[in-house]
Amino acid sequence: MNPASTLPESPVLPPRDYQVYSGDDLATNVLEVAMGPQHPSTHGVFRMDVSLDGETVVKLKPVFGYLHRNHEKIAENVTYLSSMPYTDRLDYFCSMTNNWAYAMTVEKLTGIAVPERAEYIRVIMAELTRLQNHASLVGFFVNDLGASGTPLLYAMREREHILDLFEWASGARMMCNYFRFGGCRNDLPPGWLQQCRKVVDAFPAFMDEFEKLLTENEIIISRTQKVGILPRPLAINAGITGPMLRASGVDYDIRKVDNYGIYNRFNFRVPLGEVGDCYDRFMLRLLEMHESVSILKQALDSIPEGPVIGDVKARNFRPKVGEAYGRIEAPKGELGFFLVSDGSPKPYRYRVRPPSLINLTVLEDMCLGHKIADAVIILGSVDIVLGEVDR
Amino acid sequence: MILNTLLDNPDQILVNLFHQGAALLQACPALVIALGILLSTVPLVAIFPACFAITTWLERKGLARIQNRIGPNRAGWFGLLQPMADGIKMLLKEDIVPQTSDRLAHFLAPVLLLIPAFTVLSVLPFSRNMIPAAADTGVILFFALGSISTLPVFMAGWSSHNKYSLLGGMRAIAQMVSYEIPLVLSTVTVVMLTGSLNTVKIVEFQQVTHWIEGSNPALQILGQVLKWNVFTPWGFTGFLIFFISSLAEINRCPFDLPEADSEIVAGHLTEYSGFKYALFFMGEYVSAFAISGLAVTLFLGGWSGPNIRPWWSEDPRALLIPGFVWFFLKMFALILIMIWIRGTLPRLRVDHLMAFAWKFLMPLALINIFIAGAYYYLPHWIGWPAGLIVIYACYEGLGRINRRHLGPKRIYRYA
Amino acid sequence: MNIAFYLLSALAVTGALLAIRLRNLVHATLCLMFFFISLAGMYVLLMAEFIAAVQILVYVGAVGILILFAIMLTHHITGATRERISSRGWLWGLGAALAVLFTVLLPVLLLSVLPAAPATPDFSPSVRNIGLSLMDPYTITLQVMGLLLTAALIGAVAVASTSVRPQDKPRT
Amino acid sequence: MLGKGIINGLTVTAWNFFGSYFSKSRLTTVQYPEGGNTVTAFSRNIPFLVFDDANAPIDSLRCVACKICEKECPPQCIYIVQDKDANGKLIKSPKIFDIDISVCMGCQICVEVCPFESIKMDSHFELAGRDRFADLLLHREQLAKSNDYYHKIHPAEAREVDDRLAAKQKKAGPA
Repeated sequence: MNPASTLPESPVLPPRDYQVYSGDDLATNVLEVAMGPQHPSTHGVFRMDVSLDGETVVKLKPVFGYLHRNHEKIAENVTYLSSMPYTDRLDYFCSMTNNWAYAMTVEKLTGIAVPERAEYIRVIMAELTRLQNHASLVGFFVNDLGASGTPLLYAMREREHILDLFEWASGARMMCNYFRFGGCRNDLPPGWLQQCRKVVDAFPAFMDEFEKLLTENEIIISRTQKVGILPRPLAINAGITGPMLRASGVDYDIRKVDNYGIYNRFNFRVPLGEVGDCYDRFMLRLLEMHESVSILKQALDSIPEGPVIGDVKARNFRPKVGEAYGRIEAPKGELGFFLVSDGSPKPYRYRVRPPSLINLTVLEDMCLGHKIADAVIILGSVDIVLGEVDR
Repeated sequence: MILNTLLDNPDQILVNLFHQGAALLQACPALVIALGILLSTVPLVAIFPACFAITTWLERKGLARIQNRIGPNRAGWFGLLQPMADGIKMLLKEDIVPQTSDRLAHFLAPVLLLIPAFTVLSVLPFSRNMIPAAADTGVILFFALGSISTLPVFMAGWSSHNKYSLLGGMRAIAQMVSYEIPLVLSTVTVVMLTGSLNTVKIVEFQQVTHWIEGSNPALQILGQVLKWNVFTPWGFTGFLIFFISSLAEINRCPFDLPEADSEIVAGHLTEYSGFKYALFFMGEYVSAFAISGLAVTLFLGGWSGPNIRPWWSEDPRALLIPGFVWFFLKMFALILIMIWIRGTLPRLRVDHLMAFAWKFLMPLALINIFIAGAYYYLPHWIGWPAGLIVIYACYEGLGRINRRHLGPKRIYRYA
Repeated sequence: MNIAFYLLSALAVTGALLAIRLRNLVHATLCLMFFFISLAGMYVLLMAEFIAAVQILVYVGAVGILILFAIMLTHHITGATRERISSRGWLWGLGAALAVLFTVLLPVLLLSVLPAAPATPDFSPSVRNIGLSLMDPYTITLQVMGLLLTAALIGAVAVASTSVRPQDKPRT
Repeated sequence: MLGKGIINGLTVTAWNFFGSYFSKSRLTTVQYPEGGNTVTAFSRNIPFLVFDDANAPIDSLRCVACKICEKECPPQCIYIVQDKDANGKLIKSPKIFDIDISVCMGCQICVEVCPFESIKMDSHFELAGRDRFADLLLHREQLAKSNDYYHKIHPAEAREVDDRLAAKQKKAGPA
């Protein structure tokens, strides 16, 4: 099914050459504002050099790199296993999906088999991560709109339940470091599945309350609809992935395209937006949370017993020479790992494809012509985490 | 002898005490005038900062409970000493004045904000014959002094020579000037029907005096409550427009654009720290009290509340509970609603703010004036329903006109 | 009562003088508004509360703020910079002012016959009377003033809106 | 109705306001110093060295100073110096075993790669110290904790480790 043709063409934006009107009498000069690394709503150390004509954004240059920790070079001097804890620090909101992407790439490189129960655990952990990431993202997004933290704290309250589950299973709330090549580090403790079932059953009640608070709110509607429109051709050419791409109407979800792990055993739907503005991206994440809850319910029903990890040597683990690229549908988009191994216990090349960074490249196209208040919420709707952007 | 006159009508205790005091100082009239002035200004300057302290505690606890947190509970019992802790902290904080800033304007801004905030309180009738300045042009004086508060906000924004505060200052000017029109227009209806600008007369207009002085206690209570302006169609819309515009006048959410903390750091308050920031904070809260006090006077019947006559006194106008109790109760109810709204609604964008004021609130207020006029001449049983229908029609019509660009409700397909 | 009058007039005069002499335009405007407020104080002394309130509302609330708004938002004219018109000729200015005072103002003041006692104060100044008089003898002037003000308003909007070219309009 | 969304939102916040007084599921704040134990069975913070009999802690350390964990540790925060006996021959126990807990990120890699089950993760998290360098560099004495302490914090895991050690002991014993 050709995604581009079926949907109505979203409005194409006029060319980007927005000049300041310097007519004869009322020329206003452009105000250069650096919404700098130290700013309440840039989701971490990220700077936007905005030049304003009055309140309207005329030019916007994103500047990042403040959180660059040289993750890929370090990974080249450390064994495969030792760089697993560092993947938690990539996108510190969803450490489980980062671990899964890295573990999957190494399994692709070495061909290790993953037992059945471990696959189910991976799907459960990934969908739980997607729930808490989307919930806290919508909370931060509405917080940028100005609601003084109320939706954010409702989302954080639900996120706490999920983080407690992570801590119970992997030992740490955010830096889980739970997956290993060929499965998980340890089996789920007894009683974990019943508690997880309770949390998943309680989630729809929270979401109805959340949607009742936010979706029909006239102020949110008037502030986010038709704001930061990302046209479909621009989204495809700029390599945008994840909820941002689907909000513009392109049907591309790696869980359906690659069918990695055991996603083909669960039936779930992929929501699509029409116009691709902030409101669509905001609604997309709420709808995806519903889908994740249905996946979790199916996975929790059919998780088998059995071993959790194959027989993999922890020390001097030497994969054969070769390269592999593994990718998964992380909550922010397509998170990929590219590994080149020269047979030694240390990878020759270790590359991460960060979805937030690539989704950030179109920020200026979306913000031109809008007010400064819109630039803030467009950045919020892109959902960036600086750990992943700067690596 | 003094005791039974005091007890004769309990709600006038403070007023009678003042008269007794004045009688003692009969010797030289200057002292009596001095006592009069003192008694009308000192309570204002004492009570309202205390209310400010209580409200900061209420706001933090209320917002916390809305967000399922506990709120401050470490400073004192249930966190009640938190406002004092904040005050001391503000005093100890270093007062940084940016070097390139315009010193005089930077210093004057908080002072100029407090002057209108406190002088405006002199016009509000706190209880029967307990009004600091019984001005015949009460309401106009209120708006005249209230409009001065636009200046210090912009002075703060401009004088700190900081891009964010300049943006905040400009937004403040645009917002305050354009929300004054609906504010004044919504009071026109009340003034028109009361026939006077004097706030005391406005409150008396909302009381059915012959019922109050009658014998039947039920009628007494009804007499004090039933005739509030808010229970008439034009009064209810007037109250809504007044309340929404007052939210904009004092920069409270959802109109807190001048100090929008997610966009322009702290707006015009970015370069303020220490006690000047606390003064700005107090100025904002006291003007919130003042404007909700006026809302209570105009629409919620000022100091009249369900009150019974003490059985032991034969003076028909005596009431048991003093008027100012009702006045402060209603005022704090409005403040709680403001806190509730602050916990829920996001912020408006600048051009929506303008469009909302000029294209929605002002036409609605104008139509409201016509309806109030018609209500005055039509008998009540026609005026009431007709007014409601017309206002609801205009409300929906204006709403639809203003939201044409948004398009239909979004439906999402699943691939 | 006249202590208040002397105090207010002293404030008014200093406000006006400072408004002229001050180097920084913003401070000058503040002193001008200070002058307006002291004028409103004098109206209160004359028992004309309505005019005092309107004076504050119109002059301080609107005119003053618009002047300040204009000064603050155009660049390099806040007077903080060096170039000021400080010609030596202020002596001549003073001389001209005194000349006008003695030749024109003083004779008029001294010779004109003022009514000894103030007019009989039967006319108690109240808003109601102002409203009624506005309605019956002066209705037409009220309507004309309304028309004039609306014309001015529309003119201002017309001037301001032409500065934004249609294609520069933001996309929303 | 125009204001329907806003009114819905207000009812939700009002519902939460009153809910936080009655229903336990809404008010989830844990007043840390007073009450609420936030540690679960598996939580891991900083490693510790296990010793078997309590009256001679340092000698009965399971650690043989093989330095595998020092090599494998991602942030390189472990420092080991092997002990020597009277006449200078290396013996199988660490003279110095330092962990710089300001660098350690609690990733548990050292526990997995240790072949002798001698280093385990502790769930004790109040580690604040006055001096940034001295207090946060734990030496062998501060790191050593008894096996029954291990049984106390991670009971299931400790039993598993003991069974494995017993099995290895039996297999190595008769041979």
